[in-house]
Amino acid sequence: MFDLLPHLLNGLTLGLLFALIALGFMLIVGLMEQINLAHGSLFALGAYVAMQLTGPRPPLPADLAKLWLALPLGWRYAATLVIAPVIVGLIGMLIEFCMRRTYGKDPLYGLLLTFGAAMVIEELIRLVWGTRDYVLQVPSAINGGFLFGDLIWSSYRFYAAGIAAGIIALVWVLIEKTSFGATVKAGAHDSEIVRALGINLSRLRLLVFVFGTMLAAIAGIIVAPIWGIRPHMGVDAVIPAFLVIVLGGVGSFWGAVVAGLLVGLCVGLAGAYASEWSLLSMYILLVAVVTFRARGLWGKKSVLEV
Amino acid sequence: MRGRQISRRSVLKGSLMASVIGGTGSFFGPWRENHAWAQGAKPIKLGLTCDASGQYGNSGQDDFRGIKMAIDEFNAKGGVLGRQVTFITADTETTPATGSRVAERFITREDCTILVGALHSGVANAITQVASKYGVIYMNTNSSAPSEAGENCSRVKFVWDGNGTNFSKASVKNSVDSIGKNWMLLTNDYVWGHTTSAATKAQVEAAGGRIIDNLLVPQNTRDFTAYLLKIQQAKPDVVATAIGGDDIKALREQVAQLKLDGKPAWINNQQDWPDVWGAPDSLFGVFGTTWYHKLQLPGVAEFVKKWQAANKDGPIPVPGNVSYNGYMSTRELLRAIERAGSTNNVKIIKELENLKVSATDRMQHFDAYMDPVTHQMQQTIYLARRNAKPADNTDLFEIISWTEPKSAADDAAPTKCKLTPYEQVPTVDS
Amino acid sequence: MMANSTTSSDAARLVTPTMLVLWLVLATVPLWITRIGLYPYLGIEILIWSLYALAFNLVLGTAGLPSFGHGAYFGIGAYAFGLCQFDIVANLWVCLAAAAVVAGIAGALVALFISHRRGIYYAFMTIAFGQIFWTLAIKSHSVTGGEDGLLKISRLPADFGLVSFDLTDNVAFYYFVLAVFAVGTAILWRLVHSPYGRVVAAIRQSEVRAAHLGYNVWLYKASVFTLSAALSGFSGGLFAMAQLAAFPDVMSLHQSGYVVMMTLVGGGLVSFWGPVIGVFLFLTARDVIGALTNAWMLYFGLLFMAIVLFRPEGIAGALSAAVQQHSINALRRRGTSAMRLLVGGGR
Amino acid sequence: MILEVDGVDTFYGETQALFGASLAIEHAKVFALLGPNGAGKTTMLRSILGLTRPRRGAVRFDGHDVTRNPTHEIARAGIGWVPDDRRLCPTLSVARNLSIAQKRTRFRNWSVKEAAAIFSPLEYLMERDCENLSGGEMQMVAIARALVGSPGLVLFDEPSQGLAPKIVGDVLATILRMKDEGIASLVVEQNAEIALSVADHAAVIDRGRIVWTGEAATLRDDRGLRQRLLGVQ
Repeated sequence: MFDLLPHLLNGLTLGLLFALIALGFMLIVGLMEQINLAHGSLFALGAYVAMQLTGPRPPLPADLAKLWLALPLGWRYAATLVIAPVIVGLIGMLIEFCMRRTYGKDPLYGLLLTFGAAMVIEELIRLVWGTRDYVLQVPSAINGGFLFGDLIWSSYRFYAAGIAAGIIALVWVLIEKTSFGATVKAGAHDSEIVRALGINLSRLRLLVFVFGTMLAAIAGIIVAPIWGIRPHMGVDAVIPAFLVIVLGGVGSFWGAVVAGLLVGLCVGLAGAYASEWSLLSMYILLVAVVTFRARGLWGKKSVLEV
Repeated sequence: MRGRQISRRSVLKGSLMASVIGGTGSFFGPWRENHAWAQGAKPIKLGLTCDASGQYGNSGQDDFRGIKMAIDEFNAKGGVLGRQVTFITADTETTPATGSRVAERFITREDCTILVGALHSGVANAITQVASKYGVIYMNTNSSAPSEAGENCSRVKFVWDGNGTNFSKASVKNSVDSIGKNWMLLTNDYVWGHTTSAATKAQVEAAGGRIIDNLLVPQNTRDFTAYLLKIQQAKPDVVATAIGGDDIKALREQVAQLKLDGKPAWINNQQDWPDVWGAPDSLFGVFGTTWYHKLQLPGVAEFVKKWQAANKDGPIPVPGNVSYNGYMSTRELLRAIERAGSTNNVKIIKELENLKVSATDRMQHFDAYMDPVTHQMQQTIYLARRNAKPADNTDLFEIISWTEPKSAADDAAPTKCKLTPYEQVPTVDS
Repeated sequence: MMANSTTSSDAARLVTPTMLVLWLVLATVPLWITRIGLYPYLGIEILIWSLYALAFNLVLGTAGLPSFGHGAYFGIGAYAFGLCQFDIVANLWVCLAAAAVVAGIAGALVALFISHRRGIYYAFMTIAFGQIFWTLAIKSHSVTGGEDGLLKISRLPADFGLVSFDLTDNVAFYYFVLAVFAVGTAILWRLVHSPYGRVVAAIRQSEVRAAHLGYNVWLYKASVFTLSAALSGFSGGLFAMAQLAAFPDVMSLHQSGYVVMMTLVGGGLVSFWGPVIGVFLFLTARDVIGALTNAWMLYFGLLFMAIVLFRPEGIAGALSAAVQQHSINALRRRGTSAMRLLVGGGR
Repeated sequence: MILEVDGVDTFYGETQALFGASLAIEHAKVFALLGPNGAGKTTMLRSILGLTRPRRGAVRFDGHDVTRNPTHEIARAGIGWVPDDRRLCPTLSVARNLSIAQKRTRFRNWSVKEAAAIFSPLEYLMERDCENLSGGEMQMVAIARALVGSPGLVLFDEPSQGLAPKIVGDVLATILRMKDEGIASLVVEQNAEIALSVADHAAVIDRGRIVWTGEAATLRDDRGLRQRLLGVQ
């Protein structure tokens, strides 16, 4: 039993990270009925931009760079956590502008478009930063390990899980507790009526999409110190994101969160007790759940079903 | 069927026929470079099958830099047999199916008579199959699965990297004696991982140690916390890893963050320089390599300078084992052509099979030789660990031992490798 | 949709004029392919992938079911072909049949789980199953050779009892694949335009309406998926012959994605021949661009985006629109009856 | 005139649904648009709102041409809409459905509280999700939603549809109440009697054409005319 506890804890922290990775994807699928296949590439881009900003050669004029580098790493990191998603959000904005032509058509077109965008972003990453790996530096306060119950744990992991929980809470407040969230939900449900209520739907969609891409970028920044940074890292993110959404059910916020935790627990426990099955276990979990619950745990009927 | 007229014995004849069927052969289409060769000497064209994207995109490009350097050196000296050496390269995407197609293109469309470059064993196998169909020589520069020189060996393929068995033989016995007998294995759940771990296991047991657990890690694992916890719970003396690709990079990060390096001791397989360079702070444990740019041997410093001059502002500041293997294999290939005095494939193969390179020439501690039975280069195997007192920011390794080729040789390989007889190799000449 | 672009007389035919022209053009490919800077092997891959994409489009275009893990069946077919050759009997026909049957069984198994789904959940489930098959292919390396691949698969001779053709040469194999492709396209054409195909197309329009008309929607969805998987597996068997090996990568999400993209780019949603156009464009461009630059992904990404932005109906759609426009203008201008024939031939 | 529709042609794809349709609504007056099912009544509302854009003709609201404006700007100018199927967001509470519709215009601005006060039961339903409301309650929310948008004109699409007679009475009372507050209404109805009971002016539409327009009282009192225009009721 005591052997099991660390693995449960590990599974939960892992689950929070999975939920964080899926969050931006979930927003765009749930609120815009668009599958954003570029989610993974934007995730990677977030990590790269953050690495560039916190690294020794920030993309700034020499004087500013000196000032910036004089700041302690902790400050730079904290600032980056805000700046990098904004930069990635601008790319998201570009994608949304292209995406507009697919609204109201077969969702396959949005898929094709974002697949193309994903390829372009990955190749641009390779052109700008090369094929090598990078490391995202994190402040020493959240780095290293600590001893707990005879085992060494990674501090960063708990920090990451904490941030993930915080961001999940923030997104929840935004969607469930603000008028903006309500408008977005209404827009997803019935786009005509929100327009007839005087709401600028294109701006609303733009905001949601950009917000989704910013969340992808944040997930990239948070996960990068664990996974490492490389051009094709996005693929590693987009698949779990998919999985979490389907498991939780399209359009369900808590579905995604619970599914993320479930997947984390499943992978974590399988890693300890049936290690070779750990990655496969999440697919088996998905098939098992979706066989009995057609729309995932809390999924609703979606426009994308037709 | 018209195609049956084309002889399968010779690529050259085949492509000639194709152009005869197609007309005069003078029109080469919009993409074909159409040179008039000076003095009628047609260049020797190499096809460089280097990954530029996918898991080994980074290493593939480092491989390419070494290969290109050797080609440039020969061309600066006036080429080989008085002919220039040219090349073409295309992204093999770390995908075997692409490797296959690229190899077909290079051989049948670009008239390459030799292929060079490999990281991923699947891609290398795909290329090998196409190459051996046409009898085209293939330099497997950096794919280090033991099977490359075992069951998947080929008469036309030469393997230039040390493999998992070589590294285990160099590292295990010593570690069992000096560190402890309880070993745990961390094995990537695919062929390379399994064969590498099997080699380690055999060595551990032969040295009187025992394997207390073998954790199989699925490919594409990014989070190793579950395994690290499990290892801490099991408390082995030594953990031997056979984790490759992007997975080992993630593992390195995570072990480094926890500072788990030390208790237990970690024995890793070969760490490729392009992978290390991206995350130098995460090096941990003891690991293998075939070459290091700060070896205290004659010629190394000059080589590094030349390499740097050729790759100014490149993503990696110094050559590592991957670039080294690319360079060495290409250089020895071109030398073999010179010695053979011919570009006939079987003649070159025979030259390479009898290849012996002195320690000085290889910039390693011991003389190296090509094993004629397995086609694997038998070379010095180095063990290294993270350098606590680096001389500069590229000085990441501390070399702790070097093992001579014979002591690190994979004894099982010759029984697994069956090379096709020369007579069955299609003739290739350029 | 598909019915719009074909007249009823064509739909009833076994071999349409378009088909015949295509086959004839393809039959001349080995004569000139090297002259335009390409090579016969590429022709082989294009034909095999075309057949695969057509099989895939049975699910995506005809039935409107988004299957994003179709590479699994292609890959399973390749493995089945190799294993049959090694462990059962080295006979081309038996092993190609085995490739189709094994992939069909895998497809049927998956169809059991997914056929009551639609849209996004259907898509996601196909991805999950695709990933499972892919992971298993890498994991069961004692059977599949794992990432090393199932090697040393040979191009078995095409034995017709009296005569036997050796297929080891690329040009010979090209003609064999072309013959198979011709039969395959004829069968698929008939299938799509059969009563069965029309029910499947009706399901694409509206599952509810089809169910009200008394069709067992589940059974149709499951059978069309199984059929498509079997044909994909068959193409996979051919691919194993082409590559002399079977590798797990064709089963990955990325590679499964490519066949979707090829089909969409070509215009598979509006035209029977769309997937073939897409495959031709994709593979040729990738080969040529790949030889020129390592950054081929950039150009393809931009191409996909451009297609969505400017020609969402795909190349086939754009072509047929252009032909129709041209014919109509011509008719308006001259009003000759000869031009009517052109409209007929513009399909 | 608060709204003038001038010779509007509207199409669905290639099918024409309105043929040169015109109507004019005075400030703070109730206008009834009558006609059988499929005559083009809903299309008229959609044309006014720009949801289905007219190919020809003009829509002027409060003196400004809004024919080419995007829907949300037309709404922001002060046109409210009560669709026939209510179209509330089922997963949101009543309060949220109202709050997202709130906006300020140059007409009288309504708070959620004021709008809810018109229908007394609404105050107790504020926190309930809209999917759990009865048909009558939904209609009240839909009207309140139009009100909090501070409109100068509200378009009612079949307001009596599927409602109990008592509730229909409440709805009509509300329309009159809004008239007192200076809000004009365009009531589209199949049921002429109901609409005419509150209307000041009326028009009859048939197969996309306005076939009669005039005082509501004329139509209300002239049974023969009504029968000729609208068939037996």
